Amino acid sequence: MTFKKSNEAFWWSLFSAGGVLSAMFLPAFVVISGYVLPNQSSADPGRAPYEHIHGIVSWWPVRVLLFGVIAFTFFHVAHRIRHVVNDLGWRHHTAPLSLVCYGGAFAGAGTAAWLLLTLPSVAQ
Amino acid sequence: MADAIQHDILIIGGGGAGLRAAIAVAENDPDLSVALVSKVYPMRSHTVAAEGGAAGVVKDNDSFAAHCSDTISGADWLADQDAVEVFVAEAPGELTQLEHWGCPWSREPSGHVAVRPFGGMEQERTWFAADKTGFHMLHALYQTSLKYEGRIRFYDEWFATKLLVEDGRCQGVVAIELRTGLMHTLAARAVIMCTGGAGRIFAFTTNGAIKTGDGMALAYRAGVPLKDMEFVQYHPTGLPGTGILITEAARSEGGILVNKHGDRYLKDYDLGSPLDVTDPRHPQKRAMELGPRDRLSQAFVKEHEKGNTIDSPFGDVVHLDIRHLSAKKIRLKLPFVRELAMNYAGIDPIREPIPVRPVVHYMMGGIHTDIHGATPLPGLFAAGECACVSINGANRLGSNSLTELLVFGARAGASAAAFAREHETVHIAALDTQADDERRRIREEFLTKDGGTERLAALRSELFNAMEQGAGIYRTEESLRQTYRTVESLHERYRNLQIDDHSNCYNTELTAALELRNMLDVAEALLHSALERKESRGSHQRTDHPARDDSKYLKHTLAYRRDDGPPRIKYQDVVITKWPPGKRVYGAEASEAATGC
Amino acid sequence: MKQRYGTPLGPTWFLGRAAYRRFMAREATAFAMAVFLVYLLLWLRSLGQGYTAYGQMIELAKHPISVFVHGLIFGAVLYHSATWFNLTPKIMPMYVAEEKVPDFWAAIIMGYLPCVAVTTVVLWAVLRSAG
Amino acid sequence: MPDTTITLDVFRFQPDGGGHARRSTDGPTFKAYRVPYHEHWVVLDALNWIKDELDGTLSYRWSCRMGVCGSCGMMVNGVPKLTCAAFLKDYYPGTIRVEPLTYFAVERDLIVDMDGFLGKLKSVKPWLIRENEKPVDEGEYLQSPNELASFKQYSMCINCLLCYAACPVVGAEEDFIGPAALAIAQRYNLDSRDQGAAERADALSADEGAWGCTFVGECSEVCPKNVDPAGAIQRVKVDNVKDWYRKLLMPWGHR
Repeated sequence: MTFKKSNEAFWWSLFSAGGVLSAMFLPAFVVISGYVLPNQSSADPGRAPYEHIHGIVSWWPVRVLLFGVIAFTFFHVAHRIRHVVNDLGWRHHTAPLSLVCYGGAFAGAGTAAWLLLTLPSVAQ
Repeated sequence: MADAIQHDILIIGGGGAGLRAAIAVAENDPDLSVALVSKVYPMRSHTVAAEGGAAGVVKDNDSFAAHCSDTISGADWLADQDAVEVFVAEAPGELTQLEHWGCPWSREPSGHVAVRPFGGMEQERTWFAADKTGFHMLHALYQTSLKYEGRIRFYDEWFATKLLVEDGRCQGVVAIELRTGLMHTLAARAVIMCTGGAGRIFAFTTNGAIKTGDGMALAYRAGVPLKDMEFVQYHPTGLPGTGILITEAARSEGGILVNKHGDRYLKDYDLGSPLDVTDPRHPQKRAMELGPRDRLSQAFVKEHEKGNTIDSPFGDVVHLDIRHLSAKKIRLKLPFVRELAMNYAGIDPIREPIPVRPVVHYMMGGIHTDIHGATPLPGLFAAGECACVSINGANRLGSNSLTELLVFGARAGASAAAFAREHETVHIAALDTQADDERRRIREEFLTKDGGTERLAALRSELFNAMEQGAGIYRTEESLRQTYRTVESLHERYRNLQIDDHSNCYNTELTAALELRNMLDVAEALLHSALERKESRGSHQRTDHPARDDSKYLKHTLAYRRDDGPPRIKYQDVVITKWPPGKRVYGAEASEAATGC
Repeated sequence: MKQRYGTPLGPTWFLGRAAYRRFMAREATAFAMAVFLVYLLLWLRSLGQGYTAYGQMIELAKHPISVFVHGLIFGAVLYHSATWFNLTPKIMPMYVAEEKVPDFWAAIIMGYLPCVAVTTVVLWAVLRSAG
Repeated sequence: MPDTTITLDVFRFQPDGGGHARRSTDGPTFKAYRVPYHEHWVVLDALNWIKDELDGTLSYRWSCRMGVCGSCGMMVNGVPKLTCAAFLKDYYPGTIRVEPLTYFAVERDLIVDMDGFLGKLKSVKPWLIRENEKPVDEGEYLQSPNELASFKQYSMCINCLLCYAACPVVGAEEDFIGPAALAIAQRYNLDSRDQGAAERADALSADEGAWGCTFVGECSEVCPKNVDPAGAIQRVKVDNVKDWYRKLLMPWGHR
């Protein structure tokens, strides 16, 4: 048998990193965005909750962390979706599929980077 | 009809011996082409089921002389001592070679190979890979053999039906390619038989379905004598019902045998006196549970006669108790024992004793060869259980057989290669003519035949039961004669056999029919050899001749097939070099010697 | 050519065995996570746009559909975390003093406990002074 | 026949029709056999009883009947099993459906074509590779019990192919090297005596190698010897990733 070289190692490494980060962080994130923040805001209609959350997110270590989680999770998601579509029968001419999946992940990661970089810091 | 296939060396059988022989040729004579013909894929061969280990002197406190003397006394002095010396001397190298080929031998903390004691052995010298030694050896050999692409050609699932002899030399075989049903002529300058034993002629055996004595029967029908066939080893610890082997390693790690009173009954059979299981000197070597297999199996029968065995749905049993070993040790050293006991006896040996009874395990006898693996038929060589060199004599010691297939597999490979270099001509046309006859015979006797009335399974089970009844652990003139008459009549009825399957692709009923013929031939040689040996020695116990008789029977039996009537029996002297025949001593005196130093 | 037996052909091949269905469910969590990532980006954008935009975003999050979708996503994310932690010891076996830690414990030590810790810290940070 | 019986629904197929013409593209046919029920019987015992007593034309492979030769793997009620270890009592009183291993070409009845597997096994070079062979008379290569333990599990594979019949990737991609062969490759890669990882890398790091695996994990579930091929394959992936980055960062390096 002869074998072709594969670059799957690269994509898989991003997938794995995203898998770990998302498994660790997303449960908390989903609870916060779906339950904590909406309920906080209704309890206190003032600016306090906004400023509090803004303060946390705009702290540079948090920006970096958020970027990591979001970017790698994008690649995790892209890799899995690519394989699911594969498994559902799309097994030939897979280049466009990969392009869409990983392209989307790059776009998502890029958007996250831009949003986090341009997020104004809290005025001291 | 397919064209004849030609190679330099033809190996029949892809188990440990066959693979070792193939690699020996491929490594040393890369110009020779090797064909490995096996009726199953090589890794299915029954070497895979060997559990306990492979003996080879490797530790400082051990010596070649000790291994020789254990083997020879274990054999009840029926082993050829020159062969034993060669075997013992080459054993460590072969086992190390296997280590270099990746066999995962169990290790000591120092990183050296670990050894365990074994029955009838004075020192720890049994190399092991947990309790799946044969499995690991076979897969290491098979996977290593894949390296020699182009030199070793595999004919997997080809079933040899006849040896082709021309010009006084064995020059090939006829073999059925099971996938297509085509019967091919395979021609070669030399042929090596490595087809394993024939335990399947008995009802209750540790042997797999494939062990039907094919190679022995092929050689026997080609005029080659079968040697010492009366010696059949019963392993003392098989699971009732299935006959699945519980390895001797269970005892060498400290397991004990007890009867229904909880008594370690072996003490009553000249096997020494028991030490408490907490005693650091337990298990004692060459004593009690670590006595030789023939004596332990015989002790079971005596206990049974005394009414001391335990009733079970599948015949009487005694208990093999390993509960006092720690759960950790059982998991580490005897995982397969536990797996087998849990699956097939429904008990966890960490908490309950294992029910066991003696079970047919190994054929000491086989195709007559010299220490080079050569048979009396030029061009035909043999190694492994199908051969009788002989190093096992009247009783093989546990863990000598795995080593034997390495040592003599390699030797047979080298001898066959040397023979092939000296005999270059192969008479293809004449072989093809012979093969045509064989093809016609098989078609007429089985595939196109109609109107036979005998069913394969019925004949086979009659053979099983007759052998069990008449040629078991204890035999008499009468029991052997009775069984011999049954086998004769089965031979007769076999002519009237009718098989259902007339197709070509994987006609497993046809192979089973051909195997039955092989088993009947082997049984015939076995029974007649046993009838003629009017003494008791090792595994051959005649209640009508209970003593060993060196004056008449310190000889190998050679059974030659005759077309009409029973085989002609001849005898050949045993080779004695340094160990004159003596009394087999186990237990008391042996342990005295051990504590003395 | 010889025909192979039982080859999965259609896109519903995985429905046949429970193990295959579990596998597909695990892989499909990616779709839920994709939706959440997009939502997260929108949320980040609103945060950057200031108090008003953020307030609108939060109002949106209170909508029952959003609550429902968050519930689905939460289930998918938990399933992803659990399967991921359970499989981690197979990828990176854990050893303590050269003894292999059983997979069950390795999953707890390498997966579940850190996850609980992370969740606690993040929630604490967010809830700290908001009340 | 004893009072209690159990029915086996057995897949039948003969390429040469046993004399009757039949194309290999014909759908499978099943034949029901009533077999005496014994608690201690395994499916293989029942098949042997059928072959001996009812129908000599039924073909299948078997030998050791103690779960170590690896011959008798079949689908039992849709799950890959060693039939010598599948007890009738676990199915009684229901009917037992016996089929050849899925994702393999069927030769006849319950016998499948193994040649593809053997080619795959050979492609990963499943033997110990050394830069310099040590002469036998210099003794063994040292290996500590822990070094042994690190690969021992993966050396337990009996080549029964149950894992292939459990793997949907095998079903979809005929060239996928598959669980057993990859686990055996990893067994050698992890062996402290072996120096052949680089030689095996081509096969292992190809799309047909470890990267074909999507970690369904069913191979490890059905493995009768607890080899855990799924785990082995993921570890091949990790090693492969390390290699990939090493080559990226240190292209001048040897490996």
